Amino acid sequence: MKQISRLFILASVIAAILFSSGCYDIRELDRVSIVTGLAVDKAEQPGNIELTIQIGKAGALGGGENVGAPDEKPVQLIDAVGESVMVALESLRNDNSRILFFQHNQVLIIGEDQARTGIIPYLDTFMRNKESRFEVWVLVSEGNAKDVLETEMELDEVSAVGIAKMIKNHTETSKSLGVRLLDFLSKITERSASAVAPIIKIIKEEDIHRLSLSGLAVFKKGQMTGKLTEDQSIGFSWVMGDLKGGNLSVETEKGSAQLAVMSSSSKLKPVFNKDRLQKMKADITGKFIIAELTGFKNMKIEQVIDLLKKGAADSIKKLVMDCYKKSQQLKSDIYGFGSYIYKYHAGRWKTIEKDWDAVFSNLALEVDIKVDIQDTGKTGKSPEMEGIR
Amino acid sequence: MMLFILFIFIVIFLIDFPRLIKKKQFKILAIYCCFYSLALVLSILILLDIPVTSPMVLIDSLLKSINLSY
Amino acid sequence: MFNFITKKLKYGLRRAQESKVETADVKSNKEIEELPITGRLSADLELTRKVMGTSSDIKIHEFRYGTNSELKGALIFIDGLVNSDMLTQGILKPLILGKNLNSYQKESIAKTLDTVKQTILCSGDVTEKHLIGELVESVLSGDTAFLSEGFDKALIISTKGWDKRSISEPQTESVVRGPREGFTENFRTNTALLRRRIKSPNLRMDHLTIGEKTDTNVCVAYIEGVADPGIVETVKARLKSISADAILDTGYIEQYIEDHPFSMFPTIGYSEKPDVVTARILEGRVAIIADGSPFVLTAPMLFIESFQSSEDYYIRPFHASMIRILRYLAFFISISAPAIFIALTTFHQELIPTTLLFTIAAAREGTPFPTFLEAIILVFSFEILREAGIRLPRPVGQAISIVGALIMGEAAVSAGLVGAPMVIVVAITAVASFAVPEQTDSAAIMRIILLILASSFGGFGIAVGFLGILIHLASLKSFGIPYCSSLTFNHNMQDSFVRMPLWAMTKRPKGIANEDIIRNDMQIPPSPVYQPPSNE
Amino acid sequence: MKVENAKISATQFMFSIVIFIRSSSLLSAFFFSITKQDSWLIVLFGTVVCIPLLWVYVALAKQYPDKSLIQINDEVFGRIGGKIVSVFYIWFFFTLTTLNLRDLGGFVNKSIMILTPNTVIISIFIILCAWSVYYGLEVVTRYSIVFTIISTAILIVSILATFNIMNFENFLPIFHQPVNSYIHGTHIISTIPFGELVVFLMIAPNVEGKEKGLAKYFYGGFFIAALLILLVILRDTAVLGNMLEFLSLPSFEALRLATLFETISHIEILFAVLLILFLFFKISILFYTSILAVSHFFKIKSYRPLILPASALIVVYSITIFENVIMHTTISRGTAPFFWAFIEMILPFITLMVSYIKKAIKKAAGSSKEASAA
Repeated sequence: MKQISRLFILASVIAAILFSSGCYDIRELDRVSIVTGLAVDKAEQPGNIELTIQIGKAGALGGGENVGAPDEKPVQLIDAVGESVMVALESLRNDNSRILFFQHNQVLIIGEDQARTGIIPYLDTFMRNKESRFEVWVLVSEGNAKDVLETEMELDEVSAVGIAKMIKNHTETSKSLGVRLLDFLSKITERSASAVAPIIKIIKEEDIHRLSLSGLAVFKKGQMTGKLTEDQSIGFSWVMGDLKGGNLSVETEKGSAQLAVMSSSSKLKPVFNKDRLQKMKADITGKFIIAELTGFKNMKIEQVIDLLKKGAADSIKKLVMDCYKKSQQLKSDIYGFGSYIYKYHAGRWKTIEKDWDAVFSNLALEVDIKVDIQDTGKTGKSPEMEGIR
Repeated sequence: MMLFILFIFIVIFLIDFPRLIKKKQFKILAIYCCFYSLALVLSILILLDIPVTSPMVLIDSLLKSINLSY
Repeated sequence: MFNFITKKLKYGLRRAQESKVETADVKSNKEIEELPITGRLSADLELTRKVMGTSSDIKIHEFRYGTNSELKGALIFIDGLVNSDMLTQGILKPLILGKNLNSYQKESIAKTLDTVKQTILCSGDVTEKHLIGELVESVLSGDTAFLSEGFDKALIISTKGWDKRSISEPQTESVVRGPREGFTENFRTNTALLRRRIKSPNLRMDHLTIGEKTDTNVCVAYIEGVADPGIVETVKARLKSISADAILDTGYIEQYIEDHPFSMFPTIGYSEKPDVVTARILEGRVAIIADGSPFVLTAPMLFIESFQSSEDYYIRPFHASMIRILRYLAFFISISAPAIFIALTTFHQELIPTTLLFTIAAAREGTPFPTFLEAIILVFSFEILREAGIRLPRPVGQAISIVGALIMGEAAVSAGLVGAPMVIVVAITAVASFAVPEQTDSAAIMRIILLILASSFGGFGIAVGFLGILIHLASLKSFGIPYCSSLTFNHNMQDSFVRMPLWAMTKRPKGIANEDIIRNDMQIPPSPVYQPPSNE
Repeated sequence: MKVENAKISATQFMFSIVIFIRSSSLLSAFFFSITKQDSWLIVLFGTVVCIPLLWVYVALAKQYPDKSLIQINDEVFGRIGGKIVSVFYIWFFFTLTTLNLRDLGGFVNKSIMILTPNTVIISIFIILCAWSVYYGLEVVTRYSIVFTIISTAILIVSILATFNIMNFENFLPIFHQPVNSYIHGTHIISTIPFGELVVFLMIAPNVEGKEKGLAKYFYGGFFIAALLILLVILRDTAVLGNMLEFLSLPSFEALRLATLFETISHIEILFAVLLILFLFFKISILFYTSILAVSHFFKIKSYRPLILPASALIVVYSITIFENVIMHTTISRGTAPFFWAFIEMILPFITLMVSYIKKAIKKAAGSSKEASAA
């Protein structure tokens, strides 16, 4: 019996430790409000920011048959003002019955005016907080970010989740470039200290408001310096070499065509003469499929393809140079030429680093483009071309 | 908290002490007591939150004095 | 090693006390049993009646035999245990009608006894007994005793033949493919079933009797040369050391001789199917068959065995391996599914995809209980349902468990007492726990331990729980062989996670069998030989 | 006592080395902030530096096949000298156990259970390790093979999962760090994960078949572990790039970004459970060696009764050793490597040299005796 009683004491000790110290971290789901979207705006008082948090109401969203009243809004918006994100959050805590849960935050939207004044101090909280995740999508909103979170989307009850889906689809067809918090932060902290983020704006038609992604916002050292239009952002993607979709319109004197982009790749090469950076060379190759042909009266398909190749090269060059000019205007090296030089030619970078802005703003970019049209879709010839009587 | 710690120490004491005495292994008993008392003293010091200098800090200052550190 | 010694101490102690108590009140009975058979028939019968008492089924039939029936004899047997037509045809008829006794009658009494034994009694198994005790013992186990005036020895004729249950398919281990024969309660049938399968002469069946009151005969079956002599000796020694008054089922024996009485894992395997027991004996294990119980124990059992079902070896290897991996998965799910669900919903919500999180949160909205309590309620109600399903007679049992699960689950969810996802999780656990029949009891205990750990420490608690189980498993030994040896890739891996094709499994499990490791050295896959029809 | 000569097979010994080294590498945040994107070079340098170190350990083990480190000290340095050296080792083993426990507490606190106090996690874990040590060395090392196989499988899955967000430009520029940071990095890696193999000198006597030469297994385990660490660091650098030096738990963050088939996106819990398994393994080996060292030091028969008081001492020691996490990282990055180097490299080296000298003297004395006898 001696052995059994000894075992029993040991077991009771372990059980005592377990229970008395357990249940610290318990967070019952019905005492938690799930944050799905975050918006940072410039508050009226100078120096303060207005933090808007979008919370998904579980009751209204849950599947199964116990969905709440039909007209109940699935999403609840709460906002608070404070000098920093943490201060704003604290003020939120005391008037909110539930604990805020950031793990499922999908989207971080920064208002344009706040972006222009600078966002670096506010990003630190998102890096440091244990609950924040790095794959949150970063967006800049035209006007107030608060209104973006307020607008409802027909397909998805929770608009933040909807926006996340929209960004994912757009990045796949590279209509615009989705930027995650990690890429944004790493670009900003890199040598060339400039990054891009997609812009989201509200299109107001009579009573319904629609959200749409258009163009990229350019940041330099944490401050927004300007905007790139749709075409400019496509030019930017050409140089970065990660264009996976979308189509390119080509005009030639004989006719015009739309080429669907299959894939693209680009190599950057700085050209030095006697360790002074003379120009950057970017050779871009693109693979296309002809999506649409108009004109090219009675010509052979081979001639059409040659024409299209030249035309495509010119239009890509136009796009790229147009975007490059704009970035030079804004003095922000969004292509990461600086960090590229640092990586591959660390020695030379030390000399250029000091006046990199000046060097970049009048650095010549020489682009040579190789176009490869792989396929003409189902039909070889278009109706207007030769051979049709 | 204090009660809790004391409870644990008493239980540890209860489990092992009688058995060791019965088996009359006094050498093990000696080591057992020194571990036990060291742990008890340290825990009481912590509870009364008297700052305890840890050996690592001593070594750190020692090595820093002969500037053998990064 | 440590608790082995204390067990020995306790037995010694208890045996000493018992022997003192025993002799106090039954002195007379013990004394009589030592008396030799005197030869005066009436006195001997009087003594046996004294010992056996006058219960209705003990029959003492006195008759006269010999040429002109001048010799007086008596038959003692227990009605029901004895095969009556064998009694009449084999013994009574030749004795009474047999005529050629007269020539020897005169010379000497012993001569007549031998002639009766050799010539007249037509029964294969006749032995002589001197003491009353032996006579009583053999009568109680179903033989007939023949006493005669003037013989100072009793002839014991084996006439065992009571009506026993016919060999039928065992309920517990039903199989789609493979023999369907199951062991029965009758001792001889069970040993015969084994003999029929292993015809090799060195299949040894050593006989013992255990239990003061029931004296059940138990046999240890193993193959000489394959089984490790060490294990055989330990099994026998442990069986001899059992000092229980009754052995009604091999379950008793299992609890007396197992290595770790305090562990929740069974270290002795049991089975109701002769082909399973034969397979294990061939692998070098020792089987223990007890009279009156259809379950046969197989001594050193490894954790892996509970995941091997006999069917795995009868179907082709790929499907068998897939099912075996599925069994491991099911066992893992049946232990940790509720714990993981609690850890995810109350501690690490970030691991659940967003949309799913909303459905779970919605389901949790109305329920009053915290998730942990909800889980405990459901797990226990499932256990009660399972127990009810088994205890009730077969048709009703099936209905209860299905109806119970459906209605209770449905009602609880619609009444908002319990969240729907939790019911689903517990249902999956229930289904998964049936996949590994031998380990259902240990799985039930582990499930609750992990549940409590998960609700107090979440993911960390589960990790600690699993480590605890692994440690406990590693510390267990079954008859000296590490319990989870093949789980940790130490011994040959041919049959644990994946079943290699039969022709590739050439070695017996290393730890268990000691000699004759190589079963058959045919490593190459069987190439079908096409024998053309010989039509000259 | 039966437990004393618990035999473990040579392969178990090798794989327990692999797990032992890998578990400390999973918290490889130490030298990431120093050498940023060249950390994988540090691993190579560390392996090269540690080869002679391993040679010293193997030589010592071969010299005294069935003696643990403490007994070797007694034999080589005589009674008093041996005792002093052994005190260093015992203190070193206890501190390593405590530091690893604090690492575990810190990791669990940071990643999974934010509110639970550190001491609770540590005391639960020490109970678990004490229980496994109670059953002896055999139980702990039995699982080494299974753990290694599972861990390599998970490592490969994690590499595949994070493959699409890897960007191989993050490795550039190579060799553009101040030389001092390379030395510092190599120093850290050769003392924290690799140097701790001195612990295995305590376990070497219990290995079966050590006559056939322990070197093959010692080196084998070491190189497998080095390769696995290299893979981990390559993955983290490729995924995180220049964000490396900001994060305190790089591997954890890297896995948070991993998405597998879109739905299973958060596999960092897999990483957390894996780390807990590894650290359990490492801490129970360390705990076992420290108690074994004490029992060899005092030459007592069985170490089992010591387990409970030792675990109580360790829990308390882990509270007092450092006030907070920052002190933990600064000291273990700043000065600890030097002291560890002293204990892990210099002391065994001296022991080996002294033992060679002693053998030479004995041989000389022996030969002179034969000369005088003949």
